[in-house]
Amino acid sequence: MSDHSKSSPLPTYFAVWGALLVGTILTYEVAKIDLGVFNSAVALIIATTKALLVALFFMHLKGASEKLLKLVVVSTLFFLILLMALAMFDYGTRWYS
Amino acid sequence: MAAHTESHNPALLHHFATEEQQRNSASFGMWIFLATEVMFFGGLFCAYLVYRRWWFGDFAAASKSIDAFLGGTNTAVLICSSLTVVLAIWAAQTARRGLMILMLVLTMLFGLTFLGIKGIEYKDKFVEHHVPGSSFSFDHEEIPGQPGHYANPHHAQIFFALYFVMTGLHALHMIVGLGIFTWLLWMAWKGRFTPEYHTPLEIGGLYWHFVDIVWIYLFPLLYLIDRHP
Amino acid sequence: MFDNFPLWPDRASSMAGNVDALFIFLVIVSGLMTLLIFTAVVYFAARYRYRKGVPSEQIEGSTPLELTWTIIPMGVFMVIFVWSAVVYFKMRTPPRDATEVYVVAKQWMWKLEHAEGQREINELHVPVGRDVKLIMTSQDVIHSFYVPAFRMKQDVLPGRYTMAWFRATKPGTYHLFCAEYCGTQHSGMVGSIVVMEPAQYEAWMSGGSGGPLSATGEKIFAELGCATCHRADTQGRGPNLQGVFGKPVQLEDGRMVTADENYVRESILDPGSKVVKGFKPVMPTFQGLVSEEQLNALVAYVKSVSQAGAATGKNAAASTPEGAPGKAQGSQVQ
Amino acid sequence: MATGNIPPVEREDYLNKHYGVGSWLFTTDHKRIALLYLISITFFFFIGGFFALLIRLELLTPASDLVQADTYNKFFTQHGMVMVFFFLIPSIPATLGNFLVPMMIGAKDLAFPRINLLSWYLYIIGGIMMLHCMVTGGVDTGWTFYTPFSTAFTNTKIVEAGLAIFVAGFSSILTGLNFVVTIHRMRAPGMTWTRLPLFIWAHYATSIIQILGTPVVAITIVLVAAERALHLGIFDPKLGGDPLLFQHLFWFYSHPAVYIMILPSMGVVSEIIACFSRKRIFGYSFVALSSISIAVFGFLVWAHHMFVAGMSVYAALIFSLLSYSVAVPSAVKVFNWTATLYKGSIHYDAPMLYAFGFLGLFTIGGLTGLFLAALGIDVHVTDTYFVVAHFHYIMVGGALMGYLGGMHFWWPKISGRLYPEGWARLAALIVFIGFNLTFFPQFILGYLGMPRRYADYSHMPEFQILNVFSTAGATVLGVGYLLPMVYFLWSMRYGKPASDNPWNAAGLEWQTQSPPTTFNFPEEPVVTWEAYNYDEIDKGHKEVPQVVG
Repeated sequence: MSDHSKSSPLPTYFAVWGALLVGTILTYEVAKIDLGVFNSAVALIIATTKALLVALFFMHLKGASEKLLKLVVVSTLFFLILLMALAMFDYGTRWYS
Repeated sequence: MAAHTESHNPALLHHFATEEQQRNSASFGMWIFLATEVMFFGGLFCAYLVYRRWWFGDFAAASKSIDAFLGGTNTAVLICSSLTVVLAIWAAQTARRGLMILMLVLTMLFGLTFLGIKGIEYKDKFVEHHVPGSSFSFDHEEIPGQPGHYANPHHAQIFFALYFVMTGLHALHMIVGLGIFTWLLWMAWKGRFTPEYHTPLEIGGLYWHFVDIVWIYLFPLLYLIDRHP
Repeated sequence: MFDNFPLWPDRASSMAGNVDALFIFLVIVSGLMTLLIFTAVVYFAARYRYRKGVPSEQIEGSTPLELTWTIIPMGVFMVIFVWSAVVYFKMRTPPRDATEVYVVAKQWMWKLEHAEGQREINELHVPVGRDVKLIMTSQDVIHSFYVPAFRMKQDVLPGRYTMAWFRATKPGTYHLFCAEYCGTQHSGMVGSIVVMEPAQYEAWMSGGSGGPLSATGEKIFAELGCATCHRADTQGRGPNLQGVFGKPVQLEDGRMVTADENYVRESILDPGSKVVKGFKPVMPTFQGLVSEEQLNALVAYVKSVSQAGAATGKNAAASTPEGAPGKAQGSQVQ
Repeated sequence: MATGNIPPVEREDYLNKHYGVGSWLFTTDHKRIALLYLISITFFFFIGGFFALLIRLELLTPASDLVQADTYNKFFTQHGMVMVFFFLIPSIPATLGNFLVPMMIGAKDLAFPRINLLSWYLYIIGGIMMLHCMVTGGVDTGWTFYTPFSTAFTNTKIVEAGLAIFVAGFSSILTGLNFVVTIHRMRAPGMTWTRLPLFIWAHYATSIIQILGTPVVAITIVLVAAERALHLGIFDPKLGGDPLLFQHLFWFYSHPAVYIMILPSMGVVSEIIACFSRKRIFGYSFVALSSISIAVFGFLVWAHHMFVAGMSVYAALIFSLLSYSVAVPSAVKVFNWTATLYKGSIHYDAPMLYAFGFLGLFTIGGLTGLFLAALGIDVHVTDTYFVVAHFHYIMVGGALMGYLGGMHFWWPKISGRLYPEGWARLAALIVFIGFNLTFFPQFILGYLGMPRRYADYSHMPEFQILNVFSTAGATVLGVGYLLPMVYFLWSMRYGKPASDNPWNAAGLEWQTQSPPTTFNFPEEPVVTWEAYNYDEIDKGHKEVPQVVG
């Protein structure tokens, strides 16, 4: 946990905060440029980066002493992606039959 | 950590052996709860994904009718509130009670700002008859990038239904979060939090950050489907 | 016709034998598995029952044994999977030249219409030995077209077509059930399939009808003014429908779709969603303006102009002014 | 083999420490909450059973002569909803699990005792809403809520029933959350993961499903309610929605929910078989691991409920293939239990009889699952009585057998009394015979083609004889279920006092007094042995187990 570390976490916090704000402006501006299918991809990549920043630094997932919390996060995302991927597999192939 | 500190701290519940066990249990419990929350929103994201793929043009048109600037502002507001939350915890760890209270108040103010902006957005949608139901109307709205091609109002209604359910559920989480932070503020005011014991602050913070993360995804998915001119 | 106490269902379609063979295989496999487990349990339970002074012998386990009873069932399962998938694909692939019957399900009856025009309710007459393809949709909730003697079942959904097919092999009368719970009289949504000898069937067919379904469709096509835009040349505002059915179509946004029953249906009800490349999204929706039966007739008509080539295409176009039907929506300015 | 040593004097335990209604309604003791659950789920079991009996009575004759079709439709809907959401899902986890999980790992309580109490209250609120809904009109959609029937056509109380299930769902989530945190954080010193009883592994796996699956069905119910109120179109094909999306979301939870019901039973059976064969479980780690893999693979197979629903054939193919992946660990468990019997010293006490019953019925239920996973056969038998028979073999034959076995096994610990062994064995036999008589004919009915949810089969009178068998069996089964309730209640007052460890069993829960004290153990236990060390127990113990005839 972060409270064990000697150095102040404040610089990290403010850096993450800045990065998140930049990410927000970036995603807003990029949406105005026509990138075709890549618009969605870019938006999701930025969102995921922001989410990771919040989880790793604000929620202290990075400093968590055990792997357990990371396991919880990873397995939850696994099941979430499973729900979407298998459902989308049906929708993606439905009209070929 | 075999340091037996029981009976020293009144906050240590009797069925836990050590404070560390209690703190780890609480934060682990919160993470598990957040896993549940992920799947709770996950069902909605799945529905969103299916229909966005089916009715992309209609979704883009509907998405364009929402004020993305308000949504973007709200994203920034939530990010700031996440910062104040970590600062509040840091203040508790370093025994700065005044700063902690200030940060908690700021967090709540940001939260209220978010809800206020959300209210403006909802009001706009209400005035424009974009609220699903009998008065819904979305006629002659062009699909972005396809001049002369109008969105199907039925499909747009599905977008707005998902928009309202997703942002509504998110707003509900914000309101619950504000309730939790009111309680945290009261505890902080009473001086219950010390550098050794501030578990409620930490798990309340986890919840708040999670709500922030949900919004980080909702913003591009709902507001920015196809914004280019 | 029905015995009082049957233990095996009638086997009256070309598919029934396939399903039964697989079923019997599975019964044997699982029977052996059950026998193995039951014998072992009973034998161990009797042989190693508690006796005073005879302690149990500790055995921690055995990885080779664990692997054996993981891998062997896995192998057996794969055999079942492949076999059953083959049967399933046969069930789901209607033969090309099958006779078509349009099915409309509603709470709580089956409405069936032969391509030749005969209409029936809760009863379907088919000849022995001919492939019959069912093109099914529902007017309200989900139903399911189930004929146990044919080992055939397919859910019937509102808003789209689902397909099924069979080839009857034995004359007789067989149950038709609705197998998906659909409301109060779900159990009353039953009917029969009458399988007849071809000669008998011809006699039954000649009993008169209002002409083939495609002719009805052609009439509706004219009445609705579709021919104004969908002309038999390249000058129309809409695509020429001749030769389109069953072919791939490129859409405005670059996607390719096959012009099957569902595509034709969607193009009538929601024309804006999949516009053909090179055309403008000007067609009005016919949602709520045509009944399911009329839709079926239109689909049958579009099919017929594709099969017959250009011959039937030139009908009296321009009989109605353009854009007669459509959504009369007063555009709301915001 | 129960050894009935009379405890010395009246000792303090969790039952007699406090008195009065308040001491129960505001308790945070996991054992008292388990008993609150026990009473409430028993109540709902008999309500669900009452509907089952009415269903069987109606089907005695082909015509719908006992009740009208709309009433019958409410019967099977409410039977399903009550049994699934208010009995089977909470059954073992909320009663035996609540009681035993902390004791088996040497903890004083669950990690969050107040959340545990909250989850009981949520269950009760949901239950009262369900009762209110049934009394004031009921629901007729089937427990599956299929759209668009549920959203646009039926006039019955969908929203209220949905809300009841939503609330009960959160009770289930909180139970799962509590278990996972408890198992991770509250284990006694020395209680390593490889020393955990298989009951704990099974509950851990169950909790994963409760945590990750339940919220999806909860949000689906919210969407159904919203759709019903506002006609949003999300599941309505007329407005551009897809009714199959509902089925995807619904089965994403509701298929794994079957494993919520069966996994705890598997845990119970592992405990019983080890104890009454006086042996370590054969292949402990494989049995433990198979619980986890059932939970994980259970999430991959949901759409095998939709092979004829209009799904893509390729998706059907994938889901069929994946369905077999969950059959493998189930088979592994059965083989390992069987192997455990080998060279054991087997006692035929009532719990063991239930475990045998479980083995038999679960084997049949599991193997008929293969038929349903096989695409070509599923087309014919889905939505028929074949499916009904199959899932009753799993959920009643499997889950309920395990539950009853567990109740018998731990009853001396829970109540401090012994039940009458002879009656218990008789009840096990009656349940087994009654069950098979009820549900085996339904396999044949299903293959013959009788669709499920039919109030009236007067068009196909040839199905009557098998239906008569089934109804006759249901009567026997009903008696079989009433018996244990009667003698358990009887034993609370007149039963012989139980010793602390009447079965000479190995679990930590047996190392404390019967009934236990509020915090379970006089001092925190330290574990130095593997689970199921029956060899050491039987060697070291002075008293040789005796068979009580």
